[in-house]
Amino acid sequence: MATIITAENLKQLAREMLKAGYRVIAPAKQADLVVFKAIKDAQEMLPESEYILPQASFKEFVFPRCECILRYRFGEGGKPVFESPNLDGEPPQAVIGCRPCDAASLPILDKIFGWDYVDPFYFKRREKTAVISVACSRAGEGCFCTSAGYAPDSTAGSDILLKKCAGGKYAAEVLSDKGRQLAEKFGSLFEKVEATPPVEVAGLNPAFDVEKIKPWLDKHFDDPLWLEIAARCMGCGTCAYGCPTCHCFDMVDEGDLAGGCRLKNWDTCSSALFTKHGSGHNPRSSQEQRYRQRVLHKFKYYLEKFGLRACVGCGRCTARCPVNLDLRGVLQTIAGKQA
Amino acid sequence: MEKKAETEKAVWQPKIIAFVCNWCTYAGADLAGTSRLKYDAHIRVLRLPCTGRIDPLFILKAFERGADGVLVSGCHPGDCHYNTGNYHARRRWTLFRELLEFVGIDLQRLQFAWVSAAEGAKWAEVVNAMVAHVRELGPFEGYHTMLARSGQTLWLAKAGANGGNGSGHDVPGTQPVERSKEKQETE
Amino acid sequence: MARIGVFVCHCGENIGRTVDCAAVAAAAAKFAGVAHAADYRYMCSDPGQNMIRQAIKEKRLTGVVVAACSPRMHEPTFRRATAESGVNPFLCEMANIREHCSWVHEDRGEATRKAIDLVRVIVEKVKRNQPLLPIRVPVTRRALVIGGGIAGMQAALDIANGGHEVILVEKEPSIGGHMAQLSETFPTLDCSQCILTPRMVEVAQHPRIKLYAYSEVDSVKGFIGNFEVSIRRKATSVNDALCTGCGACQAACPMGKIPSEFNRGLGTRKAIYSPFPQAVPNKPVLDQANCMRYRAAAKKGVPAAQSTVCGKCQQACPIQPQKAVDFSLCQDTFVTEKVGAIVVASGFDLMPMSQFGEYGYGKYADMIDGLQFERLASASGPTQGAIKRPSDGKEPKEVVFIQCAGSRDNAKGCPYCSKICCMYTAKHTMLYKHKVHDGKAYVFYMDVRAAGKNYDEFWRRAVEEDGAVYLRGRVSRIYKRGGKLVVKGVDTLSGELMEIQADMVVLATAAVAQPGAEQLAQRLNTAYDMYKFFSEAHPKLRPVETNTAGVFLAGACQAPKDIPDAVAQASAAASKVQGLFSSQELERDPTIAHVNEATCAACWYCVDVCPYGAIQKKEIKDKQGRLIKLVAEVNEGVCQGCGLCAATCRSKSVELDGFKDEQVYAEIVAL
Amino acid sequence: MSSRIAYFPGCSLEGTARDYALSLHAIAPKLGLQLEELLDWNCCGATAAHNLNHKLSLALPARILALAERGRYESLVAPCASCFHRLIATRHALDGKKALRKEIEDIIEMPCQGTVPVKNILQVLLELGTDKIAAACTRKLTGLKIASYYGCLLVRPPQVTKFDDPEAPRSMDQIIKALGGTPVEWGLKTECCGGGFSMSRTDVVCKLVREILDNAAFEGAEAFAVACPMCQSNLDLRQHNVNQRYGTAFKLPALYVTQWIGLCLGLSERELGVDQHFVDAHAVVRKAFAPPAEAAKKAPADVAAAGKA
Amino acid sequence: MAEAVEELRALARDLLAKGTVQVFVGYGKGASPGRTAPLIITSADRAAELVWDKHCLNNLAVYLTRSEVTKRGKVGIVVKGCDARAVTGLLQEGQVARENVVIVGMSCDGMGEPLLEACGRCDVHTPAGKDADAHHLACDYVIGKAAVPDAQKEDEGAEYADVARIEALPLAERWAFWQEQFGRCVRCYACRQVCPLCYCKRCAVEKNEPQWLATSAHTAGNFAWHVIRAMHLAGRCVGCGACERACPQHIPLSLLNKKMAKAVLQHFKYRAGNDPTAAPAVKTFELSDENDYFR
Repeated sequence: MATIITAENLKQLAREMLKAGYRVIAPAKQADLVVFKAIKDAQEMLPESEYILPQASFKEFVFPRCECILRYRFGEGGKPVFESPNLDGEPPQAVIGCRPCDAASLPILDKIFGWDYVDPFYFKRREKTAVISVACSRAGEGCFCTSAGYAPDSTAGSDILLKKCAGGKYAAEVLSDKGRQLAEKFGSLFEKVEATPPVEVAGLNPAFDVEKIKPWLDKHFDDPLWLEIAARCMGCGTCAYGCPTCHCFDMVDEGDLAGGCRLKNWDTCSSALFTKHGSGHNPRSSQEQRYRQRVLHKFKYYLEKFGLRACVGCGRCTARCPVNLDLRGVLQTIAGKQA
Repeated sequence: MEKKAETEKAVWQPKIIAFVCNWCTYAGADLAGTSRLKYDAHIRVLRLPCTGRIDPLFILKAFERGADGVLVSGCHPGDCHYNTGNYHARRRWTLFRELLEFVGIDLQRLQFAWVSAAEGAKWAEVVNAMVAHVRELGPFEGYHTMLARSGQTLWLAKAGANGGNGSGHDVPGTQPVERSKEKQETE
Repeated sequence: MARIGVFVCHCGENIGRTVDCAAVAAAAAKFAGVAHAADYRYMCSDPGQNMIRQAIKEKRLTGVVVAACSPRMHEPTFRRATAESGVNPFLCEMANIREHCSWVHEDRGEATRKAIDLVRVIVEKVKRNQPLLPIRVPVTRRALVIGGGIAGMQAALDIANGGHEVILVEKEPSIGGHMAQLSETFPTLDCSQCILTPRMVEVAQHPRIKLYAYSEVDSVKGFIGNFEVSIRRKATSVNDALCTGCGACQAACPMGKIPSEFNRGLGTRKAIYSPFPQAVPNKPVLDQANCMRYRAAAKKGVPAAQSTVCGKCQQACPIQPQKAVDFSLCQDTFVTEKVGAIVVASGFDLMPMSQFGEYGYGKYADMIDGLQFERLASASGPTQGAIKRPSDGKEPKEVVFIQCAGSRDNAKGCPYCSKICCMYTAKHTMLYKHKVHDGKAYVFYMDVRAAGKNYDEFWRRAVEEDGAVYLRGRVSRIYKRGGKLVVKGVDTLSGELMEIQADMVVLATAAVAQPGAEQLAQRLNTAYDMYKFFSEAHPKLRPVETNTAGVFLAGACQAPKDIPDAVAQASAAASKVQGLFSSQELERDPTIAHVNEATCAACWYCVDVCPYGAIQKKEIKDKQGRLIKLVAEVNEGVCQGCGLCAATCRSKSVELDGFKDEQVYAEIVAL
Repeated sequence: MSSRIAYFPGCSLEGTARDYALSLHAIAPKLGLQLEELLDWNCCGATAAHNLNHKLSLALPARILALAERGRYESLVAPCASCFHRLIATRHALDGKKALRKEIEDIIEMPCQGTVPVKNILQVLLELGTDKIAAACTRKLTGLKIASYYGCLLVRPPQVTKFDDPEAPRSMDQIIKALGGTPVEWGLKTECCGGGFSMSRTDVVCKLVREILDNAAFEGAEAFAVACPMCQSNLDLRQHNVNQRYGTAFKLPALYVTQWIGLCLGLSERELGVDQHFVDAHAVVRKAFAPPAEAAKKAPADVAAAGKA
Repeated sequence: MAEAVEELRALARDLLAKGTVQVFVGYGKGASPGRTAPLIITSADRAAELVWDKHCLNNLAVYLTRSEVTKRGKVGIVVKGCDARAVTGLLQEGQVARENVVIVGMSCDGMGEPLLEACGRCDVHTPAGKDADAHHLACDYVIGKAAVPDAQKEDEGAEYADVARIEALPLAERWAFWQEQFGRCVRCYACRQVCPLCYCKRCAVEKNEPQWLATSAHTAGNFAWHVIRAMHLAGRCVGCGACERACPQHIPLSLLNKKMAKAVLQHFKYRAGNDPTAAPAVKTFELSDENDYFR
């Protein structure tokens, strides 16, 4: 017993979800770019064949690059009055057509945002978000999910996983209650078949053994390698802001004498300002230290703390990097070294 | 509908911020006062030592504060109290205004004038002309909308000072407030 | 937390009529950080000021905002009041609700709303004001005067007589300048030397004047009150300490054919010489370029001291045992002087005749300029005052004087009027007629500009009594025909073309800046105009100051001037200097710029835009003295507080006290 | 290297100054000058046009410039000083003035970029090189005292012509020197000759020409070198009137610089049109090329004769 | 190009071996075909990793002000004719001491496949060598000779055609266009980080007393940020286009900088990065500067 959905019905699904008041997030064209956007019309949604990875993950729909988390104003006698934005009004949203790697970022993000303090803003959005991912029928130049411990058809984070099969059809693997509810609610669009037809899933040989990374990192906090790799790092945020799992943020108040609001903004450890103290001292004063932090955080600290690495192997950081700083290559080098 | 529009026009008053130098224009404005010349009240003058001290940042900030127009004024070329301050400033503005026009700002909203300490009458003229221009253009909707989209509520304005705009939706968590209501508040 | 006091003034009815002052005070009282708000009929009155003093004490105010008239009117008043009650005066500011509000608006509502805004703005500013202390700069009470002409001498004497030391630097071997070259002076026709030489002697003998003749200013460091000047003393080969100025060396020198600069080439001098008999100091200088011995030595590549060539001057020197003429003194030397003020009196020069192609490029011997005529007419000149023309020494019977030769002539790049030519040409015609009674003097002129006491009368005398023929028109060409210079011009009044067969032509060539004026101005970091004349700080109100604090102007280095004007300006400059010297320290407005050394990117844009050259490069070194980086640094003594640097700085690393970014930002945000 | 030069005769070289043209074309090949007459050339407008209509005075020369550009010439030479002046003045007037140029281009219906430089005959000869000229000579003007007379249009206004010294030009003197002649230092090299008034106000022209003759003769000149048809005709044609009017006895032949060169290149007076002049140049020419001894004998006499009032 | 790269490697090897430079900045192999990555080496034996092909887009001049590079000693650096302009700018503004850098100019027939639009009108295919006069940056070494001729100096019309296209739009459309563009900016600051002329230790946007420019990636903040950045680069931007290439959101940043370059050229007759001895237009003035827009 398996479930099938045709490409046409997938579009129809988007159409009906929009009708039903969903915010539908799908890969779509924006000028010369493929991006995730909240589409207004199902036609905008690109067919699976026309993209491998949108230029950034859909992270910003659960973790906006800039959001107001507190409003305040000064009442009589300058007493502040606080109000917190209410997200209940936010519509339910569905990500259709993302890749398993992006989907896999959600469980990773859940950890940090749901750790000692549960971030209501993140989770409000998270709960309202359903993920219908499409397994990769071909791998991109920069992809290394298989090296990062995932696969072109990983199920992590997806509520429904679609796999391409012959005749413009997808085999739909329902993975969660959220997925089940959707499949029922829009049941007419899915068809049941006896056996799962053969599916096309890209093959991708691992570029390195990820298990070898942490042991080396544990021992090589100070290593010439860092400067050798990172002297050329520009210190911008292109990697972090495209990364599905990067989650650091900064908080600023914007307002005037009468009031204002507190904003939660994306931030990046590549920036010299990230760790700069009020005193002017900066514990990570040079770029190699900052790059080291990035790698250690993703492949050591996060792993130690949450049992997961903060990397899904999408390869965006390398592709987007102005100086083409190659994370996959770096990891290869490290994995190749004797810990 | 018509009527509403009219009343809106009637209630809206332009918010214009002027950056002037201490030695010529500020003194010129003083002279306008001592000569009891009358001009439109919807201008707020900020005093600086020299036009050379005026940073483009000031002007952008003024717009961010909901200004519908900005006026920059100082000593005539050759009269600068600091010899060359206004010449350097002039180069700065020549580029800055072209840039703003390039990104779509109507240069009626950013005007420049040389007003000497002796030109009280000219100051009154310049202000009236400026306010008139801006009245014609109406509120700086474009910029206000951008601010709104960016969740930039002018709380001070909501608290009842001049100007005013709503807050938007681009930045999640800032709630929309419809502009017309705003404007009533301002009166 | 700030505790600001807001005081709203009614100014009688002046503000109260259109602005609801009580309402303004009431509104201000609600502003965050405002601890006290009140309104009063006359804030500037004693009771008004007392209100402020009291409030400051009782309410422990940290800042004061007075909403009243223009700060240009009463800011000093209220800052004083604030200071008197122990709060730094710079924590007091005014909101201008009279000139900028009540007087210019009619609608009470509008005006009141605006007044409230203006007060809010200033309150927000004052919250961020910081106490500022006036900057004190020590003053070295010695002055440098550059140029020993009449202006420089006057300035030097006035300052010295005022009780201060003066360093006087003159580039020629003697002081006296152009005035020493003049025969008589207008409009009195009194002998120039007779009035000048006593002054020169006075300068030479003045106990507080140190004279460096045959010297030039090499470099100037520092700023007002604290200049350090390096002076180049050109080698004279004469030991001043020993020389008595007897002149034996000059008599002995065999090099007799050197054209004399002092006589503008009409006479000759020796290789060792003093320019003229009454020279001060009366010590000769040896001009190495024209001395046989030096030339020979140079050829051989040995020092002149070792050469055996000539040396007649040394032999002739009567001083024993050590001769005053000393060939070992052949290198320029440098002295450094610390001074607190500088008076520039570097004078002017005449446009060279080589610029007058239409007049034969000054190739014709009998065409001379005004100063050359002065030398001809001077009793101490090459002809002992007899008017003889240079080419053949004949007495010229027909002399053409041409005014505005170069002046008021765009084609010669000199559109300005040289101011002195009309008068001295008139004088020349008189001197000529007094000496050559049957001679004819023609003057081609554009206008006669004789504004000045007894000036118009003077030139009329030249026409009416001495019969100079004034022709209003220009001369188009002069060419030589045998012994004559054919002068072709037009008399625009009669409309006739004129052709005069002249024996001699005198060009009143334009007065131009001294060669090297530009470099001097750059050394002093002062402005100069397109004609290389020094620029005054303000054409009307600061005519003797420059835009560089502590540097003053005297005489024709600023623009062409006649003697009385030059002397007057010199005395004015001198009194400015004495004003500056009247106290040990000078107090300056503390609203000046500061650089954040941590963030300065050292792009030097501020250095280049500063109108006062007040920003220098500063080296930051580590403990071992190794250079870490360079940053910009504001010189407190020089900065005038315009803020150009602050706005120019991209990294926002320059802040202007009193108008810091934080203050301006707060003002804008308060609107 | 021979560069293609556009040759613009203008009216005078086809008429009053035929000898100028004659001599120029006679020497050009010998000096390796490649002159090509501009096809379909028109009047430069001379003095007349800019008295009548400013646009016209620009349009006419502009068309000539345009033709030269179309022909892709390296430069445009106008032997007549007046033509030269109109052409270069127009080029200057249109330089950088987009609107005006557009307007003129519309009038002449041709693009006129002002890319081809305009030169007078002296420029062309100097660029050729005085040494080259000297080298080409078969005989020299042994010490003949020649006053170079430039007139008003060759070097003025300086900001337009950008050629030689407007008050005391030297270029022609250099050429004369190269020919073995002795350039005379005199005062009226650029004095007005009366130009176009030759017919209408002969009296004025005579007065002016007299001064020129007088000063030249006084400084010892035996003949003139000129590079302007107008100057030539006034000095040559009017010399006789001057003598009549002022009882002087000037006898100073005025030859085009091209004619002087031609003579030294060994060409005959006829070939160069020297025989067409009013003031007979034969004597002077003979003297110039005669052995020094004879020259010495001859010289002073007529100098003395000249200039006597 | 093949022989050029060998010559380059040899030179780099020599410079490092002899100790003429302690660090050498050039191009190395990229992570994927069709890309190169800046390569920073300190030992002669790595010189072989240097590459030189059609994909050497990055403007390496940016590294001349990076402590990660300069702290290692004297720098040898590879520049294309266009990049040399940036070095010139840095020299003009005292950010680089000529004696502390060995400049290796690479002759270049244009970069990118297809050719970058800017390379089409390049007039410095072959960088100026030792023989250059004082008014040009003289590279210590120049490798190769460009095959393509330098473009003729075309009129500003063609040079600024893309700017003109925007200028031709009605105000409202211009505003809408830029709102959309700026709206996309995520404030990764790649534009600033890769810009050789953005060498400030502390950027204006990083000054938080006061916070003139919002750091938040909302349209208003982005608008102010990009406008001020364009102002700060006016008369300084050498038009290398690094910012635009680096922008992950594909915002046409060059348009702003080119607009300023156009204005500077029109009003002040100045081109940035051409003459190391020239005074940058924005720190001087002329009495005759445009004055018409003042009332």
